[in-house]
Amino acid sequence: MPQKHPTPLIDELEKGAFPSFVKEIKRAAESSNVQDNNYAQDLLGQLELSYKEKKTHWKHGGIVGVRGYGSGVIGRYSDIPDQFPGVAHFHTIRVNQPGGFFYTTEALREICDIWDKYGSGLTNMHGSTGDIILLGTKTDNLEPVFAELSSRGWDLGGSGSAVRTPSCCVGPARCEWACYDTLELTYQITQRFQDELHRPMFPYKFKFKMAGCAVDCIASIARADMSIIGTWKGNIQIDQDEVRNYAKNGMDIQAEIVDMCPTGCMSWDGNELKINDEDCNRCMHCIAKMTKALRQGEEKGATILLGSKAPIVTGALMSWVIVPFIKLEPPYEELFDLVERIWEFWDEHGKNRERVGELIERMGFPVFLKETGIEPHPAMVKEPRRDPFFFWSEEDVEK
Amino acid sequence: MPQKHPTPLIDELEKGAFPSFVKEIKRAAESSNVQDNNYAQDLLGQLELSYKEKKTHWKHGGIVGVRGYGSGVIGRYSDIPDQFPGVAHFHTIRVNQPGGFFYTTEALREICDIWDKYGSGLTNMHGSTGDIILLGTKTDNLEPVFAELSSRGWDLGGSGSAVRTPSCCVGPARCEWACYDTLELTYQITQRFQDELHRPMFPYKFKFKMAGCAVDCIASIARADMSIIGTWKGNIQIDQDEVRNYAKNGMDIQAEIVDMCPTGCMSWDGNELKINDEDCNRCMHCIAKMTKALRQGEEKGATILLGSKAPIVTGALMSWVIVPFIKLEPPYEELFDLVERIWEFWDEHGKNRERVGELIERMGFPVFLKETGIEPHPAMVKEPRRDPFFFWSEEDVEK
Amino acid sequence: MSELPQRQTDIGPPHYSKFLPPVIKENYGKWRYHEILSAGVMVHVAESGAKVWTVRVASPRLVSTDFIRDICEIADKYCDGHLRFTTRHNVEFLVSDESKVDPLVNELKEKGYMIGGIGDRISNVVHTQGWVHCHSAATDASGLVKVMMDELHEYFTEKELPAKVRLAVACCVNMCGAVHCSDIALVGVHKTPPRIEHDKVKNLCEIPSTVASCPTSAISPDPAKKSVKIKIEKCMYCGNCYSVCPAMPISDPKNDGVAIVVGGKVSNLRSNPKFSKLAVPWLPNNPPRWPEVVENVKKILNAYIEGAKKHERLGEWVERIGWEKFFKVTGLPFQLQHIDDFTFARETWRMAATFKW
Amino acid sequence: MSELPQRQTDIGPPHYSKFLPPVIKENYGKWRYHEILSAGVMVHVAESGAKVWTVRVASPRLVSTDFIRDICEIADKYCDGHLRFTTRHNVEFLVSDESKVDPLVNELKEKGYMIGGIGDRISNVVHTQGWVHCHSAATDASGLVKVMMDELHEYFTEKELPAKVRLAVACCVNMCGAVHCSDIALVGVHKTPPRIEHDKVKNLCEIPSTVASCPTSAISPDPAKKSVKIKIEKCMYCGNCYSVCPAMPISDPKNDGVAIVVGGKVSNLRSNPKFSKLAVPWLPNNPPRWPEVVENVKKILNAYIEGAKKHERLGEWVERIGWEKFFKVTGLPFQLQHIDDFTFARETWRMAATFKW
Ligand code: SRM
Ligand code: SRM
Ligand code: SRM
Ligand code: SRM
Ligand code: SF4
Ligand code: SF4
Ligand code: SF4
Ligand code: SF4
Ligand code: SF4
Ligand code: SF4
Ligand code: SF4
Ligand code: SF4
Repeated sequence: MPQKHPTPLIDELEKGAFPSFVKEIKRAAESSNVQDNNYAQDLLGQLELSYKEKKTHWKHGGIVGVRGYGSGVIGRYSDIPDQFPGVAHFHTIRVNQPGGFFYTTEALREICDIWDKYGSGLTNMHGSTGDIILLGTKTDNLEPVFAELSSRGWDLGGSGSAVRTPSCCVGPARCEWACYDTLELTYQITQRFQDELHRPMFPYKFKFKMAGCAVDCIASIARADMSIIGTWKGNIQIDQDEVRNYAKNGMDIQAEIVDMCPTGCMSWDGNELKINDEDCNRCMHCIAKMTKALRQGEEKGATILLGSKAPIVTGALMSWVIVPFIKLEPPYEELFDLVERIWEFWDEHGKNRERVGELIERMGFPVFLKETGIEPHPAMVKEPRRDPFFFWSEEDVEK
Repeated sequence: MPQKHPTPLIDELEKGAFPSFVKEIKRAAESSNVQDNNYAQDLLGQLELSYKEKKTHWKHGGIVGVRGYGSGVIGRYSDIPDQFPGVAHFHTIRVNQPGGFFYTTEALREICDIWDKYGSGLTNMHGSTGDIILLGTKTDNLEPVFAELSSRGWDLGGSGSAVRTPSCCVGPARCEWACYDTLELTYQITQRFQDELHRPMFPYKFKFKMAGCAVDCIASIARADMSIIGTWKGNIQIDQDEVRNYAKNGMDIQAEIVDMCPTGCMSWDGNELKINDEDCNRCMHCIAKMTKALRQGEEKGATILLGSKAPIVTGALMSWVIVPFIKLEPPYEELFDLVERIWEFWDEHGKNRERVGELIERMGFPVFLKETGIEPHPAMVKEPRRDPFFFWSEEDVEK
Repeated sequence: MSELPQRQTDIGPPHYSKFLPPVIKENYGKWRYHEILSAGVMVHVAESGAKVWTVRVASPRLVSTDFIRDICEIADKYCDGHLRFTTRHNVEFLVSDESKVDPLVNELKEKGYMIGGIGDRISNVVHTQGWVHCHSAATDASGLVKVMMDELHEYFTEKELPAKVRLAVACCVNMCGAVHCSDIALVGVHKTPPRIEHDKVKNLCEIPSTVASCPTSAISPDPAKKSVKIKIEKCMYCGNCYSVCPAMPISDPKNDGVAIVVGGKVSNLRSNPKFSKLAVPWLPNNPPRWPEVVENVKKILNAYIEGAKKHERLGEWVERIGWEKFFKVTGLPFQLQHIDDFTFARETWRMAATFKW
Repeated sequence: MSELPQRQTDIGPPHYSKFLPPVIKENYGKWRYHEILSAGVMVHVAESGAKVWTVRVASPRLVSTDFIRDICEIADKYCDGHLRFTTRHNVEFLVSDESKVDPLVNELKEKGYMIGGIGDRISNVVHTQGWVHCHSAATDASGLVKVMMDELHEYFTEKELPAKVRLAVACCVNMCGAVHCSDIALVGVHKTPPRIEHDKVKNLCEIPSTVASCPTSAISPDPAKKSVKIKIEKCMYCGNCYSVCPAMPISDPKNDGVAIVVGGKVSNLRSNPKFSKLAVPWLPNNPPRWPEVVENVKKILNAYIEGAKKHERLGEWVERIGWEKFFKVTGLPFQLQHIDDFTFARETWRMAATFKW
């Protein structure tokens, strides 16, 4: 199908070295695989208009979905459907990605085929929460897409006030630093909380992100209500020959490693690297830079952190430590139990559109700990409070 | 006069190496210089009772003062005057100390004589704002004390919602690091704002503290609404011979100086000390530790900071930079002008019992800068804001 | 629709094990170390000695099904039908046979794929929907990514940086990207308050939650109009009210624009994860190529390249030299907007007498 | 009263120049360097070569006029009738004639004065009124100073520390001392909410300002009683309502006690000025010698001495080792109270995956 609307402005974005999303939209607009090219054609037109007028032409919200689910579809309508009927409806479908974003080409082609049949032929691989985003279809096609997908083993991801699609770093699949099985845990969490994922019933969204170590390749500390970050106990294992190899191959171990260790717990005499493990905070710097020479300590597990989110309303939060160390092995009951206690607290006290981190900030971290039965631990704070104002309980007071 | 009340508990505080305040109260209770020993006698009795009962026996407040002044006296009454009539009234008088806390013995004796005649014979040398505190007299004696003091050149200090007695470090009087004349500025500020000091008319208290350099021996950054801290421009002057002398005399210049420089702008090769002055933040560490070898840069002046206070109500504040650099030479008109603009802002917007730092926090530092006509400068912040929410003015917006 | 297969619910995603390449399945959890061979190729070595080569190529993320089919074809040829995506939306080809690596690379190059993003470089840009799909967008995300990366692509394909530089773009302050913790990030911002479409408020919005949505309490009920009113001087244009109440559109083509925030990170290496901080409060929305934005991003990146030590992330460099120096070396103007008057005000004001000239 | 002299107003304090010793007047602003000769003696040398020796002695601050007369007598003998006090309430004798230094020191020692406080030592304790004069005191300040310094006096008179250690005591959270920025400080705290004397409220208190005084909004009007009421579970016992409304006494002998805060500083040397942080939330008020308090202070000081590098202030040491380590090396228990749930909560929670075991 030839281009319906002239697009002089966005055509500029076909130029330049980096792969072009405009070219991709044009491909979908022209592809013979895509059953209805009008989606992409009119998307081009409306986008060109947005570029010209410097404003969005999408209407606010609109609740659509598939039967029995409250989440997984983002309804979207053009505010000028007469001009661009192809995107009068342009809903996205969030498909729960497989752990670690691994695919067979067979599976991918299957999804493409379904999407070409019912949708725009455009996708995001992936959304920034982790879903496969199928970008743009009409209300009538939602059920068919879902039937096609789910019958082939795919399910929808989260949206709205629900558990959002959990995601993880590549972890043990292709990384030497994974301190627990991020893919398996992600799978198990997703399965365990299917109901909470598909049927929004929380005060607001709840995201899980699983990182195998403190490098945090899934940005969990910034973007997950619960961030599970692998770590270890025990001494860093040093292969001194390999250390010397790094030195030989030109690494300035003093400057690049020892001087950059945040705790100052390393020393290097030109021959031997020493680590005072008691002072190491497991930041991963030295290990990441000398992966052949250094290995994490042997007792593996994870730290659980809670609460991160974007800046709306009172500024961004990063997740903070609530459980310094937990062993993470199937069936993960200790973790699930903790999650449920946290949700109970949130359910009971959370206001509408209040993320769990905001709630804890409003109610007080100590109150949260008390009500969820988590013991206070110095790892939970960077420093103790500064002001002399704090609460006591009945049992702390002499009558 | 022999001791009126047995004091077994506080007698314990006569023991031990450190000079004893109980001994001092007893001296006043027994001194023949003191006209009325009952003050100190009954203070001993009431204090013993407080030690026994673990509670204070002073009543809340009570407004007393000298004619024409609203400040300078803290009214205080015992809550058990029948038991301790000597301290039924026990008001303190705040006498404005001389700059740098220098005295002649003549002047001190004069004050002692007056106080022995009209008061308890007890003092604090000095109060933590800086005043000479004459500790305990009755209402009827306030006017006489004031007449005696003021006729001899002494005046009262501040209390209540007024300018509080300004104070300063020893500065140029006996310190090689004073970047401006702290004593003279303190004197001039005190004189300039006599009215504001004696007649409370602000929303709350306002304290000035003058420190000659960033060592801040008067704790100005923690305890003054306006903290004036000396600093310089230009390179640190190095006497390399003296540097080598320090090394010779056992100083580990690398560890004690270079490695402790917060900006990492120093280097030492065992013979020569180098400073990259562009990166120096004038913290004073190296200069303080090597006073013979290093001298501040030649262009002297001060940084003005605003807003510190104790933790009530929402946590303590330290003063923060509002003027990165100002030359401070008589007649200090630029400074006084700034102070008045700040007070105008405070007067206009401040709530009752709201310190200027709290007000600025409530209204916004940018609003404060705009209304007082101070240009924004990166020195005012440790880091820029994190959230993407900020205000624009009419003139910033395209219509 | 008669031919539709039987729908299933609550089955969750396929188990990942179905999709792992054999070499990965066999060495799962038993990797020993890796080596970065070039900007776009690395090899991971397992305890067993087995190896897997990864070849990474850039993706615009917004891709057509035909794009996916193309990469599938390549994966079939070199990777036994396996591939993965990264957490930053690049495509990774996983090769277990060393002899296939160079041919794969060559074919990718021939077909015009951009290979790179591994190591101390700029990788793909985490970003959001923008004018392509979101009602809330103050700018376009994909466009900004494209124009930035067109300028910076050499840092993806070859040139090394002191450390990884993570870019992100969010089209509004909801920040669906990772803008709040990125080395350099763009965020679409408004500069004017929402307009109230009073006639629509009563149908579309719940008044109490609209009032509650405002972080600065600028909104109050307007009972006469059965609507709400805004105290304009309190509004900081966050748009949260619009998220809750569609009758309060905030988009304003003349004044919407792009802010640049810098110095964030999420990794724990060396220093703690950091929030991004405001570098440039507003640049004009100047599509299709936003030259002012690109220029300022380059200014910041160049200052970083010039000043940072090896392994030092952008935020670590700035913290070492000090923010006052950052404004000096980048030449960016320091404005009232840089000064926090909100949640972190106390923490960010300079409560010290020390700073650099 | 007939003999009273004519009062004057608004004259301000005497000009300092009237009180400066001649050597200081002559070398005012022209000092070149100083040397610390012993724990209590230092010499300042002027550009001109002139010297002034300072001999510092401790004072309990709460002193009788006879104490002042005593030191005046000494100053007459050795210092031509001049002396000064320090900002921490010590007495300084200023000697311009070297030959008088030793005799002065000897006489001071003979008379039982405590000489010291100069250099990397513990100097005098900034403190407040306590039960001696304040209605608000949750503990006694002078008593706490005395019992602490009795234990620590060797650090005043001789023993050196890694750096200066500044102690402070405040008898209530108004913190008239410098507690909020001290190396180790004590503050009197309450543990139970104020009691409302309803019959007195209407005479003594203004209801709106009483309500407004509460940082946690625990107080609300009680119109029936023409008084106020307190939501007990919101009260954090700060006593600010009592400052504003005398009919709300908060003192509670059984539960009032002493908190220890540590790690603050005001100097800008090396690190920025720092707030003190909570080390021990509550110890019993156990006059006359508060053994629990003294013991805990020593525990903290000893851990610091053990662990700190030369020139490192207590807060700098703790920040180097980490607060989690601080609790470990001091053996102090970490409690719910240590966790901020107020102004600085966000800043102080550990938003990082790094900490020490
Ligand atoms: C599709 C996606 C952007 C993308 O291009 O990838 C997205 C798109 C939207 N986000 Fe998001 N968010 C997406 C990931 C995020 C992330 C990143 C993450 O999950 O890692 C964040 C920041 C982390 C966080 O959760 O705070 C994020 C923070 C928000 C917020 C702010 C939430 C907050 O509490 O601050 C909103 C506003 C809201 O919830 O009303 C929001 C709302 C929205 C809405 C639903 C718009 C709205 O106001 O209703 C957007 C729909 C756009 C559209 O029309 O398609 N989105 N959103 C991402 C989801 C894809 C996926 O499922 O994989
Ligand atoms: C006498 C003195 C303590 C001492 O023993 O040295 C003192 C004593 C009182 N202070 Fe203070 N303050 C004294 C220095 C301070 C300081 C330190 C300073 O000025 O450097 C502070 C901390 C810095 C600050 O200003 O924030 C201080 C912060 C307070 C506060 C809390 C103010 C706040 O905004 O947080 C109050 C409460 C109030 O104002 O109601 C207060 C109130 C009081 C009152 C008036 C009690 C009251 O609630 O009305 C005390 C009278 C005690 C009495 O009966 O004698 N005092 N007060 C100090 C004044 C002596 C002098 O004039 O030289
Ligand atoms: C493939 C991927 C994981 C995944 O599940 O997809 C991944 C893979 C690796 N990361 Fe990562 N990281 C990946 C996203 C991240 C993220 C998340 C993000 O950017 O949103 C981060 C946090 C960034 C931040 O702090 O803002 C991240 C911060 C790191 C770091 C820390 C860099 C630093 O100095 O702070 C390392 C260690 C290093 O580079 O030495 C690292 C190291 C590695 C290693 C070497 C781990 C290993 O042994 O296999 C992998 C190859 C490195 C490379 O690409 O240079 N990876 N890495 C992600 C690739 C994204 C991409 O396409 O570029
Ligand atoms: C006399 C006095 C000023 C005055 O106007 O009275 C004073 C005098 C000197 N101070 Fe100070 N400081 C005085 C209070 C302070 C204060 C304020 C306070 O404690 O409330 C501080 C800030 C403390 C803090 O940060 O919490 C203070 C922090 C310093 C420092 C910085 C120490 C550090 O490493 O942080 C130095 C530099 C040094 O020691 O190398 C210093 C250095 C000096 C020098 C060497 C300055 C000089 O060249 O003359 C003086 C003698 C040092 C000594 O006593 O060891 N002075 N000094 C004060 C004596 C108080 C006392 O009786 O002990
Ligand atoms: S977070 Fe750690 S385990 Fe996961 S991919 Fe990154 S480096 Fe590997
Ligand atoms: S992991 Fe981090 S803290 Fe531990 S030794 Fe390595 S660099 Fe130092
Ligand atoms: S603040 Fe500076 S100038 Fe003043 S006494 Fe201390 S060191 Fe000297
Ligand atoms: S004054 Fe401070 S920052 Fe400057 S060179 Fe000396 S130690 Fe370094
Ligand atoms: S950042 Fe804002 S505009 Fe962009 S996708 Fe998210 S909600 Fe929509
Ligand atoms: S844009 Fe934000 S600040 Fe302005 S009225 Fe709406 S919610 Fe309030
Ligand atoms: S700290 Fe409290 S109790 Fe002590 S003098 Fe100040 S106001 Fe009074
Ligand atoms: S003590 Fe403090 S928190 Fe409690 S009611 Fe009074 S003002 Fe409020």
